[in-house]
Amino acid sequence: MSRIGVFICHCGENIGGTVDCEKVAETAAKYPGVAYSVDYKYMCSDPGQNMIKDAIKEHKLTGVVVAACSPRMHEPTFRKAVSEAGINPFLCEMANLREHCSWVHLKDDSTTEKAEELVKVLVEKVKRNQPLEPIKVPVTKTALVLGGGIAGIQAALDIANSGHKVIMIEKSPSIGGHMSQLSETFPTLDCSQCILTPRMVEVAQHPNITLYTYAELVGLDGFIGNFQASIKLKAKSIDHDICNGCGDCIAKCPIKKIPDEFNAGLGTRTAVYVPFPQAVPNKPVIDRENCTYFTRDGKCGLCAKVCTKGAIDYSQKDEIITIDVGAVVVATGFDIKGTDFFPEYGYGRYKDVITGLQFERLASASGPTLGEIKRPSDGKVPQNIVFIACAGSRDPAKGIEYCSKICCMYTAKHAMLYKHKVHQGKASVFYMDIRAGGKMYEEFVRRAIEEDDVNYIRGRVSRIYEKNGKLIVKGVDTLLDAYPVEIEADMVVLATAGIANEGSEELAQSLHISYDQHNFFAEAHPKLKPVETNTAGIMLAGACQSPKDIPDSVSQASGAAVKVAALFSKDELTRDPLIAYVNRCGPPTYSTCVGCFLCVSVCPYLAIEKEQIKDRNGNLIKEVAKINPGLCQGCGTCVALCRSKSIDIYGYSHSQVFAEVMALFNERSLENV
Amino acid sequence: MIKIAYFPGCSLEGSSKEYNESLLAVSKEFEIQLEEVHDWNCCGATAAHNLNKVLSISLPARTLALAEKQGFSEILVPCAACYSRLLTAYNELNKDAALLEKVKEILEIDFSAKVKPFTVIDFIQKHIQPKLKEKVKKPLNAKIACYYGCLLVRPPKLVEVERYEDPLMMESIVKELGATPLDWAFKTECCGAGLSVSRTSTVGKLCSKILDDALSRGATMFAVACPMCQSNLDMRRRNANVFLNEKADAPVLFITQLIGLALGLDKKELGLQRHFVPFNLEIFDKPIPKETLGKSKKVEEV
Amino acid sequence: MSNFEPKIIAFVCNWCTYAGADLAGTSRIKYAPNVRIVRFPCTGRIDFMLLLKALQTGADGIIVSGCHPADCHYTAGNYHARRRWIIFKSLLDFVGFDTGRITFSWVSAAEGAKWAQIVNETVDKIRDLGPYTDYSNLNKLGVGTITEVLNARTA
Amino acid sequence: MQELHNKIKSILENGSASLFIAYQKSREGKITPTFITKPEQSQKAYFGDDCKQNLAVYIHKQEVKNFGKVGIFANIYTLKSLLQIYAENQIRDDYLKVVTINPNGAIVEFANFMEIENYVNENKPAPNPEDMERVEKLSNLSREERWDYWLNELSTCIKCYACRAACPMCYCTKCTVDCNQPQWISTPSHSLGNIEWHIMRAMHLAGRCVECNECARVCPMDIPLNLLTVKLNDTANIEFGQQAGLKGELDYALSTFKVDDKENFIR
Repeated sequence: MSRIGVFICHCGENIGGTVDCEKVAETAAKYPGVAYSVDYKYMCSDPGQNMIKDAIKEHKLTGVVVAACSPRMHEPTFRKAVSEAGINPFLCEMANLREHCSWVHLKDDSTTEKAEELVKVLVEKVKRNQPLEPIKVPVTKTALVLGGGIAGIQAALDIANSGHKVIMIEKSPSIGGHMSQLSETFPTLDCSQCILTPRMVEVAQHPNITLYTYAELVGLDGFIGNFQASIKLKAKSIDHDICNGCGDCIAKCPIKKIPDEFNAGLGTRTAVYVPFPQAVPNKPVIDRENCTYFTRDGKCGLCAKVCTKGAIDYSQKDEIITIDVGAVVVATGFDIKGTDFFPEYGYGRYKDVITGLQFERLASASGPTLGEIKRPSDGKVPQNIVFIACAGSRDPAKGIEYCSKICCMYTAKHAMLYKHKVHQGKASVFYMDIRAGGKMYEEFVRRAIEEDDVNYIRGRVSRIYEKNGKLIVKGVDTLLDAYPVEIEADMVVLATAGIANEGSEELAQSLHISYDQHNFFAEAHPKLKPVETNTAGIMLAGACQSPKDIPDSVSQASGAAVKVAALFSKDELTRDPLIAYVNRCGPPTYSTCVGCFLCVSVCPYLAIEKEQIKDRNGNLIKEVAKINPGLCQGCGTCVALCRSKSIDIYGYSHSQVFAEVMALFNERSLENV
Repeated sequence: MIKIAYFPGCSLEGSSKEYNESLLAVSKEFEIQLEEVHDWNCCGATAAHNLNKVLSISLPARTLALAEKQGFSEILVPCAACYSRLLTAYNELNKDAALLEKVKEILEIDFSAKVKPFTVIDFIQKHIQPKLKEKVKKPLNAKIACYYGCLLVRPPKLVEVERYEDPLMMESIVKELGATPLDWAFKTECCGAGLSVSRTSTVGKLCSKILDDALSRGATMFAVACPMCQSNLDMRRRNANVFLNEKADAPVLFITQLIGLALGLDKKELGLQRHFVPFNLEIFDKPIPKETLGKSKKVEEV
Repeated sequence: MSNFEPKIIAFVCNWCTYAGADLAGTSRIKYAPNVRIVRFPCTGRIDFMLLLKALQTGADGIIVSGCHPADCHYTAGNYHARRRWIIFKSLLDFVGFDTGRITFSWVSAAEGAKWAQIVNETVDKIRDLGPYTDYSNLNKLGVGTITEVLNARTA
Repeated sequence: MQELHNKIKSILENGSASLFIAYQKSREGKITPTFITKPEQSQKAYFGDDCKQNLAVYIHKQEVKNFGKVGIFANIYTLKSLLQIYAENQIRDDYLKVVTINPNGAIVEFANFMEIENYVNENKPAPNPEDMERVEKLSNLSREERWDYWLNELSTCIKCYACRAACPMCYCTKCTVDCNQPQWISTPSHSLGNIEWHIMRAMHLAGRCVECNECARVCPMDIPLNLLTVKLNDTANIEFGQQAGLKGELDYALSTFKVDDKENFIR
């Protein structure tokens, strides 16, 4: 006989304001098998938890239903409380009265009725719960960091400095990411590369960090503490062990007109190249898509001729390596929309309409103009420059409803840098709102407006077109009673929206993590688990989760690193035992499994094996399925497939889900087991 | 002979008669019979939709319903304003079953709102363009600014034209007529149609900007596919010239008239005598300017 | 009929739709209270027999929902579920069940609004269709009363 | 016929099987299975167009398994069944000697399942046009008419489970219908339990049924049970291009998937 305790939480007004919690508790008390039922203001508070613990002892409860918020929120809390009172934590279930009931329905009898039924279902389930012991698995104390931008660098250094091994992979030939492309950083205007490059070098030299550049993740199998990462090391065509980075090959390479990714397309590079002078590693790779040797069947070969070390190796092949890791930090960064995304700004055909990232390169001392602001079309210094904030962002018509977060600040910085370099020039900024939340941020924007005399116009720009060598920017000043504004500009900078990287959807799928509708990776909880993903052991850092500035990226990276370090602080970790198993029974059947093995191919984890049942003399009696508990993740697809119901799953067993379904709408089927 | 339902609307019976004439003449050349929807009525542009939604849907819906009853599945709507109203009605009725029921009651016609409106540009692309090249007898020597105005390509959610800020459909048509399409910036700017009668000076100012941009880039004439666009650029030319340093004399032709000319049809058959800015065939004898004042050409050469 | 409130049971996976329904809650999106969610680890776990059981206990409509293709937390459970539903729906249609009462959907953890919309639309649809008694009545009638069922239908 | 007798005799004599399962014809003309253990009984075996029963069902019986190596005379549906249950890991190549008569009347003895697979694919029986027609006809009825039809048919079921016993694919040692914790299927043979049983049976056979129609033949209430599985096989074939009983390797529609499987009802 079950003795179930039901604990209804008001969650202050969150549930209590909509659901008649007292009535739910009264109704629940009448369900067969319920020995105790009570409602309380905040079940998750200390007094609330103590109520549960006391009731377990006093009423000798065999199971507990806490009807409160989503189990995704507080299930661990209450399971812990229950176990402190001496019963198995898996004998506690939660009914979701908040997210699935009080928050989505109006105050009404039907809402209370729904709450009662949700409790009833969980009471029926918990009566059939079994005490379970967590599964212990070993932890591989090596972290994989995906991406070598500032977030990845920070996470890698923090993990490495706490004494654990780190594998960092970066898809481009150098680490550094977007930060290495920036000129100066807000709100201090210190040089981006000056603060970044020491960190890059530290990564390269750290004894705990193994760096693979020009490398991509191709697959991730396994689970927390026990992942196997397959990494493709793209052929660099240069043996970096031999290469001394002299750069002779780069100087001789005849293919010189490849748009330079590092300069956001504003400059050119050669086919054998180092992305930028401070690159780490500072050794070149050959871009096979553009190299004549590869595109035209072995013609050219100049670089091999000039290399005195003999480091050029055209025969190198892509290599796939497999590495065991215990945790993953995803720090793959973001991208920005190109100017071609904007029909009203000329579909990207005006050379002097550029993106904010391109402006960074123009303003950077290491950029194509050596830091002078010159426009791309004719190299002239623009005398009248227009910045357009929210280009694409916060615009549902463009499919990008969100705020890209960094644009207000960098646009102010751009206008400021322009004014510092072109003293007599005119700078205007079209903006929707100025979002300058952050330490010294608002002050920074005010400085741009007040000290550097940047003309801030509150309004959108409807069109840019070219006329007589000028870019006519047609907009509106909404603070002047929506008066139309036309500016004849020499150059226009669009603060285009920050977007998820191309291929991030596929990456999320291969990592088995969730992503939002804009393909940014999804955190496990928007407030309380902002660095974890829904997949245990995989953390997020930086702008791959949402657009972020440098301090936010670095903070999140350190947060992710701490999560990894905490995971690595134990030799074993425990994991929920909610896994499938094939039944076993006595002779002569041994198991109802008949060994058809139709289940084998449904398991994505290859967890289903064949087991031979033999008699005492070693003669085969039958062959049946067996589920490897180390591999099973508990999806239960095999459970639903098995015709003879020989496979069951802890936590969502046949008898549990059956009872849950039968409990709904059907008073008669309730029984106390 | 292909038969297509046809809704001329008020403009094509009045101020833009030549649009009607040229459209019918060209269609005949391609063995297409345009059959006017019997008993059609006002589309409700431009005022109704600001005042009464159900009325603004019911008016064009009646024409859609009649076309359906007369056995058609789509309907050609040459006027951009009519097109916008009919397409709005089509969309609203198809996504809102309750509204459809209501409108059925008002009209006292049982229909399913499945007749889809399409423009003259769609019509040309589908039925004329595939056979156009072989039929051109007199290639047009002209630099043509194709002007779309507002409602032929917008709002993008309703009309679903690619590149709605810089459409290229008419450009591809005039290219096949042997002419050079102009790359310019004001293709979809406002001509001031709504104020055509009440505020002629505003219309003049708006049109002057359109004319100025096209002419400064070397346009010799305009192609349009909307009666209001044509009226404003043509009939209000005097008002526009007030704002221009140099008086503009480039004629404004309907795309159907241009096709007719290239096919070798008679000027009169195409209604070319009805324009305010006179059109002479000699215009095709003048050399077309190579250099343009606009910057965009140069940029592309860099 | 006017005061008929449909009873809807929803079989959802833990990772996408359950989380999507949580998001609807966090976002305070209001929807009809007729739905009761039963949580499963994955759509792959959902036994077709449970759908029959739900109809037997008197559900007027069913929602089955999980992760979008390619988004399954367990990689492929939803793909297997999809095949199972294709076959099962074909069978139910063939036997004459009112499969219009079963809504199959993909609702991701980010689609709180879609979840609310799915529930509301299902509730509206079932409200129009009325109670589903074809199947649950069999339960009440029991042995040898099939003629009563048939008579009840024709009456 | 003599050839068949000789074949069985030689199989039993040379020890390639110690039991041979075949058809026999009684004096009344009734076709029944016969289990031949002695070479001299070989002439009991009979074959004709009237031999419809699917003998593969006996392969699962413990009494048959006790004989070790077994020979079986198989018509085309029995061959398909054998191939399917071989794919499902229920029989082993070296314990079975399979014999059939090909369309030209010649005896064929199979060395292994690879040969059976080739033979079955060359002599694939066409879907029964009558069954297809009936499925089609039912599909064209209104939903209510279909429901009434099946309710009418299935309400007569007496839950004798002859359909299960006759089917070579129903080889589970414990059928879910016998499971009472939880009680998945109502026990009495009233309409609810009947429909539950037949839906479950059809689902478990979808994509596995070889369409021998034995279930419908053995049904004492003459319920056209086979139409359910014929319909689902059709669905599996149309939707996933999968057919049962044609491969020696597992090819089961519901244990595989394609990323781009198509449906039109999931929102």
